[in-house]
Amino acid sequence: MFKKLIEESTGRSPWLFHINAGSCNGCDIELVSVLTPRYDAERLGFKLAGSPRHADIVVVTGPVTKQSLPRVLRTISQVPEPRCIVTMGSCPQSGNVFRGSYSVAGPLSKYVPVDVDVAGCAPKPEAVIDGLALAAKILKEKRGRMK
Amino acid sequence: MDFPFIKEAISQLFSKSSCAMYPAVPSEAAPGYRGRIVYHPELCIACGMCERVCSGNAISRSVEHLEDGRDKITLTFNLGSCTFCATCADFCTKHAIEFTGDYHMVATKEEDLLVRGSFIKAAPKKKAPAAAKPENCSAQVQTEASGVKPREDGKPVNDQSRCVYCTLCAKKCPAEALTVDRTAKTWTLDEDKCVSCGTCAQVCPKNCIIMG
Amino acid sequence: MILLNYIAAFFLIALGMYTIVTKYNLVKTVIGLSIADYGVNLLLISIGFNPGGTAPIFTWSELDYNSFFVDPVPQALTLTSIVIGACVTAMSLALVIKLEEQYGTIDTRKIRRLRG
Amino acid sequence: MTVILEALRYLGYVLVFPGFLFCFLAGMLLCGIDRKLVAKMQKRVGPPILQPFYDFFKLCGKETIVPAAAERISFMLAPLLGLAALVVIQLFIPVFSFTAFYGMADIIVILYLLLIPAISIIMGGAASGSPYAGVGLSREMVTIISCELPLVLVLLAVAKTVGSAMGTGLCFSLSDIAEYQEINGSLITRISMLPAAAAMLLVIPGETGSHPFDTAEAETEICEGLLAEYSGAALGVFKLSHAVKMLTLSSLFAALFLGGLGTGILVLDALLLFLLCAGITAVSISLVHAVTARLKIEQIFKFYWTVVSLPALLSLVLAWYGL
Amino acid sequence: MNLLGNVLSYQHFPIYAIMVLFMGSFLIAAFGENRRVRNILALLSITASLIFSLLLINPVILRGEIIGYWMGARSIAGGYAIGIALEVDALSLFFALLAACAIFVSGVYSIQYMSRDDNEKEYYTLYLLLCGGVMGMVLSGDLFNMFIMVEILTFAAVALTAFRNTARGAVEAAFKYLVVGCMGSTFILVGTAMLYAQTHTLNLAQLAQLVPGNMNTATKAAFALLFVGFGTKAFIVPFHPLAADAHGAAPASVSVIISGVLTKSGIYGIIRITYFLFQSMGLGTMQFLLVFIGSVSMFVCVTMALAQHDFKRLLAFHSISQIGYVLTAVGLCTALGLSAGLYHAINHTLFKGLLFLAAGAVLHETGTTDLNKLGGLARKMPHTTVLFLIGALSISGVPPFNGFASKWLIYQATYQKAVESGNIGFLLVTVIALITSVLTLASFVKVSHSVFFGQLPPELEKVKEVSWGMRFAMGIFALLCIVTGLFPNLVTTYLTEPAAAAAFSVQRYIEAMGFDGSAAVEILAGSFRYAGVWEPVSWLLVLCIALLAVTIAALAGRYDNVSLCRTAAGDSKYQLFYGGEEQSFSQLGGDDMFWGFKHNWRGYFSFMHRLHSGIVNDYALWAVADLALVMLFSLIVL
Repeated sequence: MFKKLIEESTGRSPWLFHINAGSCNGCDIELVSVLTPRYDAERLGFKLAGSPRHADIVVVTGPVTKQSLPRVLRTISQVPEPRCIVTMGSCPQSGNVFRGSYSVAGPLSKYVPVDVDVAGCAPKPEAVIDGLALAAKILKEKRGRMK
Repeated sequence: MDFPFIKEAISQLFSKSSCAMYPAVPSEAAPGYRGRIVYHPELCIACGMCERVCSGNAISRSVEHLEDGRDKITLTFNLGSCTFCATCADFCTKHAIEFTGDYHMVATKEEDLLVRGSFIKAAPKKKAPAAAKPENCSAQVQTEASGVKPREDGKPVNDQSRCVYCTLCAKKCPAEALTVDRTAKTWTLDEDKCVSCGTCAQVCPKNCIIMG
Repeated sequence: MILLNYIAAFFLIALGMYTIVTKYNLVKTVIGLSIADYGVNLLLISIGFNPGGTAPIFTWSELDYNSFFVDPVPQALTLTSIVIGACVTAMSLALVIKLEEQYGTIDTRKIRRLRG
Repeated sequence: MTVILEALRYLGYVLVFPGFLFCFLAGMLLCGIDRKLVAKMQKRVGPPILQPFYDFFKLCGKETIVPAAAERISFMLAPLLGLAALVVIQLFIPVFSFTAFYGMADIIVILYLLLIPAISIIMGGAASGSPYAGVGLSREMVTIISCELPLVLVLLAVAKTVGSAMGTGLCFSLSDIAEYQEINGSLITRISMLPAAAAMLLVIPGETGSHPFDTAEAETEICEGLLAEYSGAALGVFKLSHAVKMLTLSSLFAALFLGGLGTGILVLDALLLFLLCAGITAVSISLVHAVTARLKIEQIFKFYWTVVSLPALLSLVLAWYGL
Repeated sequence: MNLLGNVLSYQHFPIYAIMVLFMGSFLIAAFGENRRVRNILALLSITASLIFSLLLINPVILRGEIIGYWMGARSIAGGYAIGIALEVDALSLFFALLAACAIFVSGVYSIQYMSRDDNEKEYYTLYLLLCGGVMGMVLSGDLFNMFIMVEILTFAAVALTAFRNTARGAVEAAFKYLVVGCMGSTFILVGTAMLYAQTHTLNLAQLAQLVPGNMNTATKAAFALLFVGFGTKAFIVPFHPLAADAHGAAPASVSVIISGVLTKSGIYGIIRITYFLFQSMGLGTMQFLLVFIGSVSMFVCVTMALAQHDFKRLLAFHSISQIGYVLTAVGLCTALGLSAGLYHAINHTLFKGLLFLAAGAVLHETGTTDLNKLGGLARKMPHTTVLFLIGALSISGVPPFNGFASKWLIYQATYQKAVESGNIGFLLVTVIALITSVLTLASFVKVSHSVFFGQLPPELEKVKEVSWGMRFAMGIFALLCIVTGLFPNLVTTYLTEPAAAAAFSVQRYIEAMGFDGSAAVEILAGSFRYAGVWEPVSWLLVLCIALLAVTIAALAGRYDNVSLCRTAAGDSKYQLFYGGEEQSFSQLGGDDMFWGFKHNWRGYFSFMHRLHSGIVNDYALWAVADLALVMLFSLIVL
């Protein structure tokens, strides 16, 4: 029963950690706007955590530049299990307009398994909420699979 | 040290929240919002313009040669690479690309973010061998015959019967010598400005500009 | 007569303190300590002084209530104090030598690594 | 037999009523109410009231990572110690006429006992070795120093008021303060105590480390400061401690200023205490949270040593002259 | 048989307790070439001294006797004391016990701590001389003897401060201490001389009989001289910079004696002159003097400590801050206050000893005490860390350790004094004491972060735990810290209250030596009741139950199922979060840690920094100015 409780809670209280991997800030602003009174993601239990150790969901924005790649990977590895990786915007999924640049190492999925992609440039807050809700669901499943 | 907004805070305690209750209450994107791409393969002529103008390299075209000699042309729009600038839709003369207000572009697999469409196009007319059908041949000749002759001064000339008025030549013309009106379907060359560089002929997707 | 002793004693003590406070030379500081010490010695010996008293050296049978002698206790105190004064001087001069070795100066204004 | 029953009764106090179960439920609910109210005041919908429970249980199910640079035992023991110390404080705070452990600690002791959770969180943060925790502990300590002066003044004012009324000069015992209020009505009805109560209301968010005095755990500047390296269940226990601390401080406020409202029936009293705590939390934590932006650490110090201390001092002076 | 019984009579124990130390010192100087002989001699003499002091508990504290002991059987002739006397009442014995305990533990610690130094023979000679001086001073019944002992201990302390003369600032500290300490001794000697000139006696009991009825300008000036002289020994403001220099530079085992015992002997001297010799504590103004100096010491030194970045120097400033507590409580002149002050004196000796020993352990293993160069030692020296934390929590007054028990009494004492006297100033003292306590906590948070927690600098990777002997010595102090914290009633009943009662029964003190004490000014100690309640044992029991419950619940919830770094270093999952950067060493500066606090008081801090200039002339000037002020004060009010 306790396990069930934990599993249920995991889906209801996903905390985010946001990594900017060279983003133009468009997605970052949209992510913040998700937490504003207009969209208020807190009513679904989302919260922006300050440290990767607290986070359940890692939101990566930006095309993962060569400079940021080791930092992104290190930070992601520091997130405790179960964790979920969400790429936000087109950049981390493909590189978008920066693809082929000498400084871009992306896409992110080359290095870590990505759970949810939220497309858009930048995605609308509603889309972000959709993506995060999907991530929360995946998180719950992952928790259910854990011992 | 003073605390502003106390009154507001207390009054808001008893007023309705200003939240958009999104997942419960669906919300429409604002008019003009460019969301998920819808591709109409039946309108497409596979001119490739969209592919060229796409800054995010989101559009790819694949050609599958069918057994009956025709080609199955598939255009793939990767939403995960798209910047939603709508240049492709702008350039599409056939209006085969459409940006909708649908913003639910969330996927767990990369596959889900691909918009695909394919159509079957007759195989391109190859230079007929000797035993080719005469009417076909004549048609080919006709088109070429109806085409304009190259000018002698080296400046470009446009075969307006084939031109789609995509304006790419005008955009690329370094001397700004070309004016293309899409609605009036005119193609005019300012001969004074033209430098005979041949850029327009190079970029023309329909290869209907001929340099002298 | 004895008042002059007291005045001199306190003057010496004050002079010693003045030297310690105002002189920036370590050796002068040591001299100041010594001067103050001499002042104290003078004070002590003056306290024990009885005008006309004899030296306080008696055998047990000589001592009666009529014998008049200077107070022996301050003399003992003074002896002790002189010894201590000598120790102070010796020790502080030893420290001055060490300080000069380490800091290369005997100016108190430059010997201030420990501050704040 | 009676000894065993007595022991069981006290064990019940520790585990159930003013102790763990009550602290857990009431603290978490208070935390939920606080979050909901802040959201309401900011025109948001806010999380469900039960959100803190979700957070806690989720954290219980997460992996707990101990960094290689951390001192493992202190790192893992610190949250438990902080929680236990807080629950013990709760045992000493009277619920109107009922005190679980009578005659063991007075308000000066409680002032110091309140330091133990703070020390444990500082110890845990320091043991993690993170430089963010280093900055956090420095800020946490300055916040404690800031809150100490007004809190001391408030407690001394209360001690003087009750003491001079009871004829003993001064009275540090919480049970005596509760008893005095049973007879003479709540202290907040006295004019001299009003500034002290106001000061105490402003001390509560500082002591609990709520917004805008949460510089020590500023998530955007120093990555949650002291908690930067905590994850999983250990973090959950710290979150629980934070919730219990809200309960402890607001019930301390209730015990100091709002005594004498009890009905004498324990269940009703507990409910009433919870409601009072919710009200105190709403005013002192949620309202202040909703209308302010996070202060800088030197502003916190200045704020507490001037704006908050002055009313407390005024109250003390008034109490001194017997008003 | 009779002779043996006579020799073993407890009447002789005080002189034995002093003499074994001096004998040990001389024997080591003579025969101490061999390391083993030296250690055995030192251990024997400190153990014997401790045993003799402990054996005196029964007659003096439990049975309430006052031992008056005439050296060489010369007692009173013609109504005047001509012999040298020892007089042991509960107050003297209290301080002697304190000294004996600290000397014993510190001696045990020295054996391994000093093993890396050369000149160990000289060290033990001086060490035992210092201890003997302290013992002699607190047990003496003769003002001039007190002066001699003060000189001996000052000398030994100066020599020991400069013992590691290659260490940074050691000789400098010794010289400053020598100059100002000798000025203080001179003041004491002049004061003694002036009192002798007025009363023709040096015996404390007889002075107590004669001085209060014989107040004139000379005795008033003598009071000021003696007060300032003993103030120098107690390092109260304005002599605190010397404490910082001397404690910081001396070897840790000596710092324990200087800070834990030598300062106490200064406090003892102040109590003797104010309560006994001049019997002036009944005066509100005299109480004001002590409480004022105590509060200023308390607050100034704790703020100075916040600005330090050297472990031992910081501890030294705290030492004076705690002495401020003791002096404040003593100055209240109530039974509760004196008892609280003496209780704090015990506690200060214990926890400050523990802290200095821990600092010494750190210095011994790492070779530095600079907070900015240390860090993360908890994983290398776990036992030292636990012992240090006990000391740090004790000094910060965190329950249930002993610092809290005595501070709790001090708050009550000051507040009750405020209520009883109707003087709102004492209330301010309560508030200052409480704030000082939390500032103390702050600076020990700083130390524990900078030294034991935080990050381990790469150059300290090879540090090991200190040897068992040093841990044992620290363990004794830690155990005593916990015991005195958990059983405050025992301590107050069996140690501090008899000592406090002795301070209030001047008549008995005088009469014990055979003088007429009927004229003694009796200060009514008054009865007291605690305004609050504090039951450390029950509290600890409840805390343990609560902790047990939490732990069981946590273990049931698989709290211990943590993910540890099992592989070699380099797994990024177990690195610290540095904003994504690779883990590297970045320690927080120790001296500027509480920026938010210091920023608001930057004027005060920079003023203080300029004031503590490190120039010996300035400190001498402070001493003279202090003397002038106190003399003016005493001429006016006495």
